[in-house]
Amino acid sequence: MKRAIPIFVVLAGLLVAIAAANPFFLEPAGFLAFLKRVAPLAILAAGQYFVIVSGEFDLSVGSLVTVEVVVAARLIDGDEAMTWPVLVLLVVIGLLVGLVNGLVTTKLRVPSFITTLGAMLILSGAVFLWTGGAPRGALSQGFRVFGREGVWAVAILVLVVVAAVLLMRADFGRTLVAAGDNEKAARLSGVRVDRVRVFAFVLSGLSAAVAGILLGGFAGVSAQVGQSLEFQAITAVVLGGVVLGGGRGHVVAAIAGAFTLEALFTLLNLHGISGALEYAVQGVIIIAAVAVGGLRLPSLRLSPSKV
Amino acid sequence: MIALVANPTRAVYAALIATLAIGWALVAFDGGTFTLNDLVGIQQRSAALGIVAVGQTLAILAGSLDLSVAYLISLVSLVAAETMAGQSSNILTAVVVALGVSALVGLVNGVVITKLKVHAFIATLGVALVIRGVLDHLYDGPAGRVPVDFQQLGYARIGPIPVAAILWAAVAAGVWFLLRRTRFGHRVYAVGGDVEVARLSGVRTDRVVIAAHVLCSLCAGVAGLLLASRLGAGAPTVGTDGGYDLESIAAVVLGGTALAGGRGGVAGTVGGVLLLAVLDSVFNQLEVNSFFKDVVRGVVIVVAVAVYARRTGRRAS
Amino acid sequence: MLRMTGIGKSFLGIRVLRGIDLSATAGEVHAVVGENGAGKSTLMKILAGVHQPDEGTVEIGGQIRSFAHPVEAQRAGVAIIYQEFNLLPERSVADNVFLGREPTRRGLVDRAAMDEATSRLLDELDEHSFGPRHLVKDLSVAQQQVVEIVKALSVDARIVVMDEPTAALAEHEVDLLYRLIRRLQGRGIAVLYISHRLREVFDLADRVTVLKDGAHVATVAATDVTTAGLVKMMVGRELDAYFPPRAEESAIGEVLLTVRNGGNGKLDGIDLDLRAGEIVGVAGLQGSGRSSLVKAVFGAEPFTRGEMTPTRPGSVRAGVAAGIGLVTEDRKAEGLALNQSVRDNALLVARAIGHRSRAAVSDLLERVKLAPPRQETEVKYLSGGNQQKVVLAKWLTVSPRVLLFDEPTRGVDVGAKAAIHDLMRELADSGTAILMISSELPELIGMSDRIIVLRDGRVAGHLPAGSAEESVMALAAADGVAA
Amino acid sequence: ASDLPPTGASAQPSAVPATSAAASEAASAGTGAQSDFFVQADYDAQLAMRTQTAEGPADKPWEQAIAPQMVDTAKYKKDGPYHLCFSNAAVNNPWRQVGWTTMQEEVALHKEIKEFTALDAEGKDDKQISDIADLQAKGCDALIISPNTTATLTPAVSGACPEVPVIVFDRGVETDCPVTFIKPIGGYAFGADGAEFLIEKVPAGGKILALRILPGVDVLETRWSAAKVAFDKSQLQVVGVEFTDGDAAKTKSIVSDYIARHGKIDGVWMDAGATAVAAIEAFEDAGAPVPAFVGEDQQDFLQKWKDGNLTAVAPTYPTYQWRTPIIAALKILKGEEVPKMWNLPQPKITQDSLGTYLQPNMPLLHYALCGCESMPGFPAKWGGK
Ligand SMILES: Nc1ncnc2c1ncn2[C@@H]1O[C@H](COP(=O)(O)OP(=O)(O)OP(=O)(O)O)[C@@H](O)[C@H]1O
Ligand SMILES: Nc1ncnc2c1ncn2[C@@H]1O[C@H](COP(=O)(O)OP(=O)(O)OP(=O)(O)O)[C@@H](O)[C@H]1O
Ligand SMILES: [Mg+2]
Ligand SMILES: [Mg+2]
Repeated sequence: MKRAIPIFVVLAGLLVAIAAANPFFLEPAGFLAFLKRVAPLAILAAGQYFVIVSGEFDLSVGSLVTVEVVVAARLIDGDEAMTWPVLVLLVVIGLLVGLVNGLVTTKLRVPSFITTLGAMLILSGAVFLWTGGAPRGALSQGFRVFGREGVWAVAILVLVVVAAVLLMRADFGRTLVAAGDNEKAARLSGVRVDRVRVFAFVLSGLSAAVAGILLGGFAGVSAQVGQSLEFQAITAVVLGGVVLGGGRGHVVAAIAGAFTLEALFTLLNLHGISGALEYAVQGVIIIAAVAVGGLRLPSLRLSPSKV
Repeated sequence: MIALVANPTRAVYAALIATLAIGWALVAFDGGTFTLNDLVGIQQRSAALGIVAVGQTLAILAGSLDLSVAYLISLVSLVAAETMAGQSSNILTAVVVALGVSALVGLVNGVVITKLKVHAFIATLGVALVIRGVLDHLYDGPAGRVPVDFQQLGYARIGPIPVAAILWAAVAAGVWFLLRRTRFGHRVYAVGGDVEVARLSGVRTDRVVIAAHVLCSLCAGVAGLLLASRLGAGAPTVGTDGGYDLESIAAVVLGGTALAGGRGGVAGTVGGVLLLAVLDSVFNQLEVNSFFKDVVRGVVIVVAVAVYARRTGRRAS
Repeated sequence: MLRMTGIGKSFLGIRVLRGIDLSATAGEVHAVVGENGAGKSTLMKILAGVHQPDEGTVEIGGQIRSFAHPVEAQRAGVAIIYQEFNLLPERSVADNVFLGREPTRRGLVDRAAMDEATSRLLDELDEHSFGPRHLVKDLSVAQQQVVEIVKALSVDARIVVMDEPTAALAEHEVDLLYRLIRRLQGRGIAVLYISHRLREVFDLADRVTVLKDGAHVATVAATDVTTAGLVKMMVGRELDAYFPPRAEESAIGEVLLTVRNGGNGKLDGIDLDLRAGEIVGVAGLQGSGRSSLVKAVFGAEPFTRGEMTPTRPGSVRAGVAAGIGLVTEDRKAEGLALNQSVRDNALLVARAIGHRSRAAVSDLLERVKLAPPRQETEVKYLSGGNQQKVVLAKWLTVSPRVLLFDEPTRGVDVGAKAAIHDLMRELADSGTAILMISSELPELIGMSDRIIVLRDGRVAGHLPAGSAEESVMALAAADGVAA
Repeated sequence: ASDLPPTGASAQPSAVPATSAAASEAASAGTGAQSDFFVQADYDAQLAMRTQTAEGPADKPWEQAIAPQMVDTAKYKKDGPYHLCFSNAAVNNPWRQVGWTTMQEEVALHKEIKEFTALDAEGKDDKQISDIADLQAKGCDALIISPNTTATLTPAVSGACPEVPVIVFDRGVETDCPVTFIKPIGGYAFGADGAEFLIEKVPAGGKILALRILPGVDVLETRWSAAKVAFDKSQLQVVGVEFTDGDAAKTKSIVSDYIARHGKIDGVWMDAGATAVAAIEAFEDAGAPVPAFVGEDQQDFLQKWKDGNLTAVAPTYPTYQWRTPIIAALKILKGEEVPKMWNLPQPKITQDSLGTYLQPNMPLLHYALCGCESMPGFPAKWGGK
């Protein structure tokens, strides 16, 4: 947890800066709006954290979010009665995609970068094959409540954070981190490495389903809803000091990374660095954050040794 | 069959031939023909991706990867087209400037990864964002103009063979030679295999990684030039629309190069790119929906890597 | 030839070396000994340009040198065999030997020259079981060690550093290495030799330097000191009885594990009974299948033939659930999650199998004598001996009935070694069945209540407690003649 | 929507869509500088065309042309049956999806078309260049092209012109070698329609928020530059010009921020209507009245308009233009004259005509001006009930 302290300091600084530039931010409504906006990315970051800390990547979450929203719109097609069945289906889709990603990665030993890159192509291809190129149908009001009403989004976010922390404190979390740190040692200690990794992917899939429900609810159907979310989620996790390659980092810090990212953009916008240069600023900040975090840690080799 | 799969490079060429055969049959069944013209089209189509993928092979073999190539391609196409400004006399300057910009980006990638010790994924993603910011800031749309002379690069043929394909072949052969016969090549494999072992053995690993990135970016630069010559102008979205970042990585891995580095080579990558291009061409012939194509691509990539993993995995455990 | 003066080095603010002086003359074998973490490897890595000293100077051939990169040390004539394996498994032997120094002709790598030079060096070492074009991953551990040696020799060195070169070698290979060192000596090369096996130190060294806690204790001529004296300098106290007493006949109880006619790709016709309270030693040459045996019994490798109780072949979890534990031979690669805390590592097994009645971690760490027992420290910051104690603690949380030890004291200093030996015996006395592999015959014979000798994956024979080293070797070597 | 340039597959590592928290500094500077794309002559021509009457059958706007300059096509005359080819930029948004369906149905109407080969460039310039080359080798009798970008497809189109009669529609190219170029009146007219509506409905001094998709796309730049001209002459105060990337979530965030910051927004101008509903929702969620709105002919907007009884207008970029190239190709192959510049009428939906265009049986993302209601496959082929 010690290595997570910088991200909280940075986040606090950003929040203060935002409040200074925009006092509305301090009002309950303003802060609620911020939380509502962060919620999907924070939830995705939590899901991505499980995968990354176990030593893998999940590049498919962006497409999965799109799939969730597009499927929901087409199946609900404005019919309120369909809301709950479809919500259940979305969760099942998320879990299933995670399961397949996890099984292909662990059982077929395809590097997860490739597995989930393939999944990304397959998911976005399949869903638009099904709808003929662009979203169809419409979401119901009942479905949209979750994303539109701040309290719901915040409640779900809190639930996810609590669940993630509890999971990481449980045996599952500890063995997951150990598997990410040293797969072989974990295996030889009786850890079901494949199983915990698959579970991590399933959690990531689930987080994409939840994020999809929130995003779809927030702004309605659109083909771009999930675009590049995978990179954002990974960036958030890494900003939180979680190490790509696994074995190090805290889930709360990963979520704080998502908050930081979102706060950063809010601040950039407040100061008029919107549009073009915004990306350049982002790029520099991401590199700088990781460089500063990384320089402090000695890189210890993990290759086979004779001793 | 087992012998074929034993070596990923051989496997990808076997798959390539099989795809050609099946594609030919399917197209024939569909009432069309697969002509020499289509084969030329395949080379033409694959040239840009092929050149980027060859560069990406270097980065991946060295244990890194480059997510910034797509934006770099866009940037290079614009820099080149603007420098040329429609004048044949500016071609040489433009090529030099474009490649200079590429080399600089590669240098930044390499230095951030080695000196600042930022994971390649984040480092090159960050650099990609920076380039994107610059592009968005400076360009609103296609800009510059490529003189007709330079468009020859993208359109001319020598006999039946497009110049672009020859360019691709030359880049691939050059990098192949570099990897197989030079010290640098040996060291790329060493650094990708185990950076610490390489360092302790006296390899200046940082230099190798930086050089690999510079070469990778130069390849992207060449692809950017090629695309500028095809488009007749520079375009700020040509790199990302083509998806050259992830597609080049996919092609490299499809060609049997290990994503972790240290294993594989250019020959496999060439096969991987051709395989993707043939798939594309067959789908085009059959007028298959582009979304279906994405699904098939995704499946092909995952299945191929699973097959390689089965093979190498058995030995390791 | 070599003079290091006043060398000091800190990692993350922790002083690892202070004021170390070390010199070596042409043709000298200079041994460096000390407990785990004393700083031996760090000192050598400074010489090799891997680390840069915070203070002090390195002088070679009368010239002060400072190496910013290993390649510079190499050029100054320093060759080193690192303690950790330093080879690329996916590359050929020749590629590995000449890595970073590939010979070229007209700017291109001259493969023929590389192969030829490698062959010549292999011949010199009397090594004919593999050639320059073999991939390193296809070689055995011992063969890989030979490649390391060839790699060091291929540098035209004036100073050769060997950091525990025999840790992975069997006795007869050690003899080959001895001959080689003598030859280097003859050529006027200075050899710096690190080993925890004091016998080797006395066999080879002209002078011995002792380090303790990063400080220089003494440099003495090998003839002026006894084993006991050396040990005292290293650990700062006398170590009395080397091995704990063996088990009483009556203390040996019921059979806890049996294998009948077990076999797989490496093993054949294995019959094994492990009883409560006994320590069974497994002897054999490198590659005879000792590790394969314990891994198969544990479930990490399959038995494709035969029967086993109380566990099922090929499943680690079944083994762990049946109360079997394995202390692997490579604790960093296979035993520990280095970035996790002592506590998390100690609890790993218990958590993996959802063991409810886990012992309190602090009690366990006390029991394995981990000093200082700080639970939150990340394991990577511990010395080798302490790491090994954490591995032990990991198993003790679930109170295993059968414990398998693969080279439990490899690379562990004398002090920690004794502690581990005591603990093993204590466990046996409390009813645990122990199977132990060791390449150090004195240790194997000293600890075991009986010995099984493996040869080519088969049981070549059984020997009682206290057998002579010669009889073990006779059984282990293929033609019945000890090397 | 309209024919947005494809913003690329989700494959690109584009970063976080910044959910803008408030106006950028640029906003307070009003409408900013005029676009580089602004061409006064085209602007004048387009604004004039809005009042001209189109020639052609009154009930078939896709066959009408405004002020046509006919060209002779006798040299292309040949006997049927015909093989038509189509190089499509992409089918990656609802506008193109509706259009593409319409075009296929149009093809089905003509028995003399024995073969119709279509290649989808997936939004990639380079692929479209190859596609155009491939199609030339297929023995097409006519080649229809919907270019992905204007400047970069020009060489490929120029290369195809000598080989086969070429018909370009939607986006143009920088050569007049195609036999005909088909398009609705254009972006200036679209932009002006919306801006003029706001100027009429919003009292002087009212605050206008302008939402654009992205910079640099000609068809979108012209829309904004015409609106800019109108706003600059008006008494309205443009408090912000923001880019939404066509992303509903981002749109909604931006609008919410403006409501929070300015308390009241009196009118919203948009260069494309696909995110109009998200913008309206931002007002609903904030509990603010929905101000005067400019949208497009997508059903979800029309529905919201009717349900909320909004003050709104919907300029259109009709999808019926996807029918015209097929009709033009057949005319050309039969040797009939066609307009060199085929300007299709570009109606706007107003409160009065809302009832005729709102079709509750059609999907929410359907575009009303598809001109497809009388086609045999309607409504099922377009996803309607
Ligand atoms: N790169 C490093 N970063 C931090 N600490 C280190 C590093 N390398 C070594 N140390 C620490 O320095 C001390 C000396 O280690 P060193 O490897 O030199 O010991 P050694 O005498 O070779 O021990 P052994 O007999 O176990 O090989 C140990 O406490 C070790 O943990
Ligand atoms: N040629 C080889 N290629 C790959 N792995 C090997 C090879 N030989 C042995 N191994 C692996 O190395 C480990 C040790 O091998 P083995 O059991 O044959 O040796 P051993 O007698 O235990 O020697 P030691 O334990 O002293 O290294 C085993 O896990 C085995 O699977
Ligand atoms: Mg050491
Ligand atoms: Mg062994």
